[in-house]
Amino acid sequence: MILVAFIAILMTGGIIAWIAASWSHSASRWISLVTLLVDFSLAISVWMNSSGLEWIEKFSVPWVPDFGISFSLALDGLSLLMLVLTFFLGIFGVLVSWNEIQERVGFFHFNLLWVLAGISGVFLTMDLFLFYFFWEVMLIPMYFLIGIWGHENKRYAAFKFFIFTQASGLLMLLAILGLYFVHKSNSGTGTFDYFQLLGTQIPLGTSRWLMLGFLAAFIVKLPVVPFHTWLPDAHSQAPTAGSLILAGLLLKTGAYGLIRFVVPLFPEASAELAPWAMLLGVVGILYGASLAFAQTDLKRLVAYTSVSHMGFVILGVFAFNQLAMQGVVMQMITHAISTGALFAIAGVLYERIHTRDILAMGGFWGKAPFMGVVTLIFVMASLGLPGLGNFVAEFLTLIGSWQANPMLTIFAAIGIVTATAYSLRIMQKVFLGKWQSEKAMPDLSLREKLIFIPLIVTIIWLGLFPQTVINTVKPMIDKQFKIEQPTSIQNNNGVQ
Amino acid sequence: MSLWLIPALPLLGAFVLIVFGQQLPKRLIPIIGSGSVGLSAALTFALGYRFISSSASSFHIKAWQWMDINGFSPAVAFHLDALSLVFIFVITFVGFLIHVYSAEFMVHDDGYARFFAYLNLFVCSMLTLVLADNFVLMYLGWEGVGLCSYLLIGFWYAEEKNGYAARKAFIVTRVGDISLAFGLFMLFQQFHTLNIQEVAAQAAQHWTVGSETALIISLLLLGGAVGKSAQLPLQTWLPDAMAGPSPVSALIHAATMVTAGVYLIARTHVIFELAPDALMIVGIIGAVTLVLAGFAALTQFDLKRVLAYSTISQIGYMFLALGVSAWSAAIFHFMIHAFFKALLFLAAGAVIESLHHEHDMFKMGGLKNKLPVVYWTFLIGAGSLAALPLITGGFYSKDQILWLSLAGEHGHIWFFLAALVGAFVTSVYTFRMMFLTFFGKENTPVGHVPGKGMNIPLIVLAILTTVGGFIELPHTFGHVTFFSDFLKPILPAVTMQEEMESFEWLIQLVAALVALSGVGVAYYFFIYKPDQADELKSSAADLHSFWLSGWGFDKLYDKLVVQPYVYLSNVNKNDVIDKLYESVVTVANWLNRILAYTQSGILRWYIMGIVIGGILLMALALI
Amino acid sequence: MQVSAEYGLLLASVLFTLGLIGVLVRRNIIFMLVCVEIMLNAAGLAFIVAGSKWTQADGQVMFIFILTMAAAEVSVGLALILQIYHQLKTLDGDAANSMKG
Amino acid sequence: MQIAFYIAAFVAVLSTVMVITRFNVIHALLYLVVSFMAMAVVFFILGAPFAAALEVIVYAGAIVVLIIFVIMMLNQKEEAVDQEKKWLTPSVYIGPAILSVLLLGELIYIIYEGESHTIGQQVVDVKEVGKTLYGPYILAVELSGMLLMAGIVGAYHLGRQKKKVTHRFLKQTED
Amino acid sequence: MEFSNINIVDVLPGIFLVTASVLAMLSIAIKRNHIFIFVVTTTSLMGVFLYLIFYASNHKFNVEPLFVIDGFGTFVTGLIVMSALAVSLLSYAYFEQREERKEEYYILLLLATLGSDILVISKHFVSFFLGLEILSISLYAMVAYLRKRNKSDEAGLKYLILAAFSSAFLLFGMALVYSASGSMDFSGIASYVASNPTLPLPLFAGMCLLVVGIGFKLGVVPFHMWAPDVYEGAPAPVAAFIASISKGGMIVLLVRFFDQINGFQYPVLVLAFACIAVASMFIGNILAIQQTNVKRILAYSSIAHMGYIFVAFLAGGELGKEAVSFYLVAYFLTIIGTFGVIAILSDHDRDAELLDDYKGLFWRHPKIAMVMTAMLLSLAGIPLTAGFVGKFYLITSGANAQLWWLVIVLVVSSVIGLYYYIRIIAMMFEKMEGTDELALHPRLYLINLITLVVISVLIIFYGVYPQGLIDRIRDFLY
Repeated sequence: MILVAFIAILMTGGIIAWIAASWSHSASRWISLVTLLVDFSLAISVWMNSSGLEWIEKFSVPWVPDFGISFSLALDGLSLLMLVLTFFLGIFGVLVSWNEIQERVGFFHFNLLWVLAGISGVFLTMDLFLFYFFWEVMLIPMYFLIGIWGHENKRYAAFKFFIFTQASGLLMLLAILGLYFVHKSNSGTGTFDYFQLLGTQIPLGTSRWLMLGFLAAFIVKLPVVPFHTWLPDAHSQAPTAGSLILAGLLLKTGAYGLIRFVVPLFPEASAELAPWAMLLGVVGILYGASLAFAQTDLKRLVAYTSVSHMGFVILGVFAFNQLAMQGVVMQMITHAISTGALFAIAGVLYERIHTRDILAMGGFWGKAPFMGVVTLIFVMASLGLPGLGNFVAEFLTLIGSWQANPMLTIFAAIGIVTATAYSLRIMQKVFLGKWQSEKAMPDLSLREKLIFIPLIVTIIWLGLFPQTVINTVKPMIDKQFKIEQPTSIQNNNGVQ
Repeated sequence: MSLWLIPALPLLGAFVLIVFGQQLPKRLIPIIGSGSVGLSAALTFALGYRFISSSASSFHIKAWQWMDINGFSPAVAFHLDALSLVFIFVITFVGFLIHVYSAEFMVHDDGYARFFAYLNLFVCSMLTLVLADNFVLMYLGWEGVGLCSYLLIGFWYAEEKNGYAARKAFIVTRVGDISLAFGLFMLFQQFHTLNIQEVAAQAAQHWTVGSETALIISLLLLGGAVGKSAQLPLQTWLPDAMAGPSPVSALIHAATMVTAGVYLIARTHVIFELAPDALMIVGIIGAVTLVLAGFAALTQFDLKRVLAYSTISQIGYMFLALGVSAWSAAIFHFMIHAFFKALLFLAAGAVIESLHHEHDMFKMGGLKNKLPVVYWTFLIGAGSLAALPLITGGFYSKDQILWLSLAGEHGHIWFFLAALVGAFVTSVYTFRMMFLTFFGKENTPVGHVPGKGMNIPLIVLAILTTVGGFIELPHTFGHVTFFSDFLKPILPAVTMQEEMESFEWLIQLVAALVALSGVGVAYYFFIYKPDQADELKSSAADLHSFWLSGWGFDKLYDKLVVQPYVYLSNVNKNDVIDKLYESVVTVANWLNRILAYTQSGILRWYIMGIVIGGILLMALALI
Repeated sequence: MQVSAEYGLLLASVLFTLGLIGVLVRRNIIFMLVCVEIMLNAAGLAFIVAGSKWTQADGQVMFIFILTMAAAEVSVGLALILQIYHQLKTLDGDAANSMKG
Repeated sequence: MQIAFYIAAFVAVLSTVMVITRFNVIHALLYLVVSFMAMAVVFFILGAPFAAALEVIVYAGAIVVLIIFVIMMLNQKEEAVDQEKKWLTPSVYIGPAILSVLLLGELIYIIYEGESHTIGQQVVDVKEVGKTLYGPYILAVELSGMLLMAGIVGAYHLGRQKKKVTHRFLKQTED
Repeated sequence: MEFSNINIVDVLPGIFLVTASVLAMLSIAIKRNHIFIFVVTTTSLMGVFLYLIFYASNHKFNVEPLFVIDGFGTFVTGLIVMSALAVSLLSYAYFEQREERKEEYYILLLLATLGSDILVISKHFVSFFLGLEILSISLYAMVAYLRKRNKSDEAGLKYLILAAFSSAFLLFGMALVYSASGSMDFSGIASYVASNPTLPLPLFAGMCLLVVGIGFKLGVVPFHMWAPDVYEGAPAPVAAFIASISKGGMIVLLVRFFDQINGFQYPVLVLAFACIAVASMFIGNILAIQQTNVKRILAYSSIAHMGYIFVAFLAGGELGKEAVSFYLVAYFLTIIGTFGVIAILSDHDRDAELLDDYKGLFWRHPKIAMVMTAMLLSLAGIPLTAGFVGKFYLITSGANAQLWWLVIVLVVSSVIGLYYYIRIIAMMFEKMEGTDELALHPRLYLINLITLVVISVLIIFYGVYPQGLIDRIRDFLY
């Protein structure tokens, strides 16, 4: 039941916040904050009490029994981590919008909470139909977040976001149906239940197509070059909370889908695809970095860094080993935090100087050193400095993918150098250099500090003590690699 | 065991300074900054004493398990042995002196607390680097020092070019870093561990000499080393790194960080010895670097750039030593170099400070009397750098390398010749710098005169520079082997080519003569007949500017890598792939316009549509 | 009286096509309406032919319904034409094209 | 009697061609009457006397008269004929004609593909039609009543003269 | 007269509608009263619906020779009647504020509903034809109902000429089929077809001409061109009627006819329908993308939606029928709701049909904007709405029948479709200051708003809990 509660609390919170706004704007804000805090603490308490079992919680009631659709939720380590992340970032989503959003506050918080509810649903559901359902449900509020409270080019961005994700989502729906029918013809019963579909025997040819359907949705969401072009627009045009959630959570649903569905459901087909997928990952890493380097819009820049960083995810997922997979999970979490924080910085700057153009910035360190330090830390996180969480993620991914494909790993690692280039460019253009403007540039306020300090603590904690996270997902990853590790990694200790 | 405190104390200092830096009274900042490093230094002494007096070959402490995934289990654990002890001694002690110096040097700067915070963070990272018991933690330190170097080079952030230099330093060293990372990946693939000791043990066990894997791995590690240590071909960042404050140059870009590569190779010498080809490449890189950097130093007019090239050149010596398996000689030269180069940088800092931030040597001169302490200490440092015979530490350390480059097992006459040429050039540019700065007539009035806080570190370093040399004396000259004995458990002694034994004195004599003749040449051109220098310069203007630009490497990389990358990025700023999708939209709109044309609003046209539909359907029936 | 059924249907087809041509080429709305009537009539003929072919009354019954429908349609159509003529002052079918795209 | 069929058919086709090519509406309508008459003959020949009668009464009678009434109401003048001349140019009718010929070709081909059948031997007389109509198709007759009702109501509403009615809520907004 | 073989109760819905329309006409003769006639209309529609719910038997039987009463038909009849009720609820306010005689409209509405109902239950060409014509002739007048508007007349004229023209095709086709098979009864044709190994050419050609007529009514490519003009010119409630009810009957008839003659075994026939489906989906959606008139957008959208339904229709089988039924419910609700929004926003001079009329709607009338958003999302097939479940049903049935290419076309074209639905939504959420008053009287406004809210609640309810409706459909179908 607690799994339902996670989603239900968010949804009811959203509705109450909407209603409350007609009474007072700050009531709406407080309600959302409290809602998220409640969910967050619930999730933490589940985490604390979780045993080392693969499935921590399960819940299932029939929904459309005629089709074998059930409202089925389950929680394992991966879902748990993602869930905690969702609520954690959700809190900051509310906090960063505290002053930014002054219009239709209630509707804003409604959308915010419903996006989060959709995302939680995606992370929790174990019914493929329901998964698709939540997959789409999270789009609409996100569309509104971008389309209503976004920046100057919001309509275009919202359109693009919506159409890209919908188009790919529909392909996934086709694949889900294909899988349903394959299973039905194999076993006689039609079901969308993940656990029952898991072992379906699919002819390789069919399997390839079905996997591509799933893959389409996930790599667009992730995004993988060349399906990324919705992302810079959506990220740069969204309000701060929107960017935070897009970068921090929505992209992760793609990664989550890859881990949860593509690889376990289509082991052979994905093994076959692996080199190409990894290649796409590498292309993404380098291409994203190169584009990030050229941008002058701060949010756009950060958006392209996401493209680059998410390349590591697909690289790691298709490396098929535990190290890489752990790296991917770490990457999902740490990227969420570091990029989320960078978007929050961009938002904070926008509130002060009303521009996102980094050429119009410079020398802010002198006025706002605290902000400078914060930015520095997250810039460093984004370039993968050891000691911060992203390093653990990237290092694990690379060390894992090296064992699968050293050549591609070399190119992937070049991405680290290019990451350095664009990351330092942020620092240089915004905080270093000469102070250009006469405008006042107040340092972070208490509320803003409340946003950034926990994020900093988390990113450092993840960098130094990643074992907590590793242990949480370990049962799930162990299970996966026992089932379908296509070719065992050669444990080559021998002399060459 | 308080081993973990050694890196932890500076970290604590850094933390305090970052978080509370703004609020702290100015007086307290240097106390926290220097104090934490000072405590570390004191601890190092105590620990060193215990280490030497105990019979243990290493101290080990594990703070916590960092990660543990299916055999990949790096811990945050420190490992102290003779090699790391030498390093942490230099780091904490020289670091402490530089902190003390900085307390006065930086006192008027706005970012006083920030400066100390960075320095402390650097010391912590460097200590982690050398104390790490596994490669992953070492990599943490490795990148940490890179970060601090970046932050400190760009310390005066308002200047655009400082920022540029800082980024260049970070990015160029990162190129080396990923090579190192590849090395680690391969090591892990081979041995399923990244613990340094275990790797060494397994390598010795599993690989034969000349093993291809060993070669690849050692070359990858070397890649990391040349990046950090500013060796060919990744040396270009170091001269620019002089944009940072002088203490930074002293600490990071002379004494400690840039020698991380030396440390890495020494640390993994087991692997390198299994790959003789790699060793030879190390030697060649060292030899070529030291000559090239020497000539580049010869033409610089920025005081600190001379020192920067000289640093590159001196590290070249260390690499040369590593390349001929003269491990302890390399470490010995590292230590002595740390002393005198730190000294030179600090002194140069004092000079520049007193001349209102004037960097151009040709605008200096006649400072001998104005800044006596600086003059004398600088002289001692310069002597050491030029390896003036007998009285300087530099002589003993460099002489050893010269000798072993010829007589060592892997020695070669070309190595020796390169080293000899390098020694001569070193001597020339060192005294060119000396003469231009302190002799001749006063070109710029002296402003600020350094106080006690700056003088004392200079003096201490001067003493160390001189005394330090005497802990390791050649066979022919006292034969003290205190240092190499100390390192022997870790770093094996060099095997000599036997037929060379008898030539040692001859070589030393040659070296001494070369050093002295270099001084002589410098005297001739810069004191005796300065016109000749100008003539020479103008007669070979192209060569001069070529050397001045550091053999054109910057330009080359700029043209080859940087500009194409920036160009391509900017060309593709709006993402060509996006255009692809836009063209889909265009096609859709185009189709829409065509189809909209059919919706003409004219009734008969619509009827025609129905008729055509009917005809087509009937046609289908006929098929 | 013996006629081949094909000839009957052929006549219906020819009339149908003539009506079709009429609808397509005439711009006068009244002509269009008339031509549609011709087509309907042709269809009715086809029904009659088919009815006689099977010697059933159904063909004629259908013809009667077609007749009914044609009458109703013409009446509504003419009323509409009157309206249009009041507004556009023309019977040009092509002139009624204010909606397009 | 086959000859009678051919003659009637010929007349029907010819007069229909005249209908669609006349510039003057009234002329066209007169040809239409001829066409309908010829059709009635055809019906008769085919053994459907009742249908033939209805054809004459309803089509040639009622419907054509209705149209003529409307034309009279519209008061078409000579210009209308000129207008028609202008409208009916080759460029206008070539395309549709080709299309129609295509369709006709298809139809002819299809009709000749079907098996041959001789018809018209047996007359389906009024009685039989009546029995069928008021037997199985009684509900259809009811429905045709509804059809006519729809036509009447529609024609009544559309053909009514305009009368401006101002709504009570809208009185204030209008001047 | 022989009524002996007809059980009055079986055709009661039709009789009910007939009675109501006659009653309405008589009441006009006595005294024109909008409210009265409105009440008569709504109560009779409600009565039919209640009758269907409580007394309609689920087993299949025939009313020879014209009608067939079965679950599928009964279900869609119920749907049609309910939709007519919704349309008439929306019409009241719409016509109340216009300077026309309103009363005849309800007669026509009832008759058109009757026509559609006849189509649903017919199994014979005669009833098919009569149902179609009752529907069409009522619609001619309904489309042109607002005589003051040029557009309305123009639309009426276009619709009339084209509908009559396509009826001629339909009739000629029927005649060919009749002449080939000797029967106008579907079952008779089916037995003739079954007795022939291959489809005789004249019969097949007749069917093609039949399809022209059917295709015209459904507004599928290439018989679709009238749709945008007529939707644009017709009053909003009438457009809703055309988009939903007039198509529903035809779809059921098509399904029934095709089922009966077992058209699935003729690849050419299937190919013909597949081509029509693909063309409708693509062309319908592409035509809409740059359109700025909301009514025209909806016309194009309905072309595409008919294409979608064809996928389930071609899939056939029980699943196909279920999918068609479900989709019809979702689509009817949605399209009526959408036109309801247009109606509510229209003033007495013109309908709120331009995209600009929707600019900033969210800031002016948040409630209406939310309703419209729900409708558009449902049209686009986004989850949480009935449109999504409907589309899912269609895709499922298509996938089940291995019609992968059609299904893929459906998916791809509905992505194109997304664009223009989203465009309207985006328009509504565009920032705009100030609020303006609705042209409607508050009380009238309330009726419409309640109707719309009920419709949107239903849309969302069926989107979240489709099982109830699915069960209902299955109850009726089997």
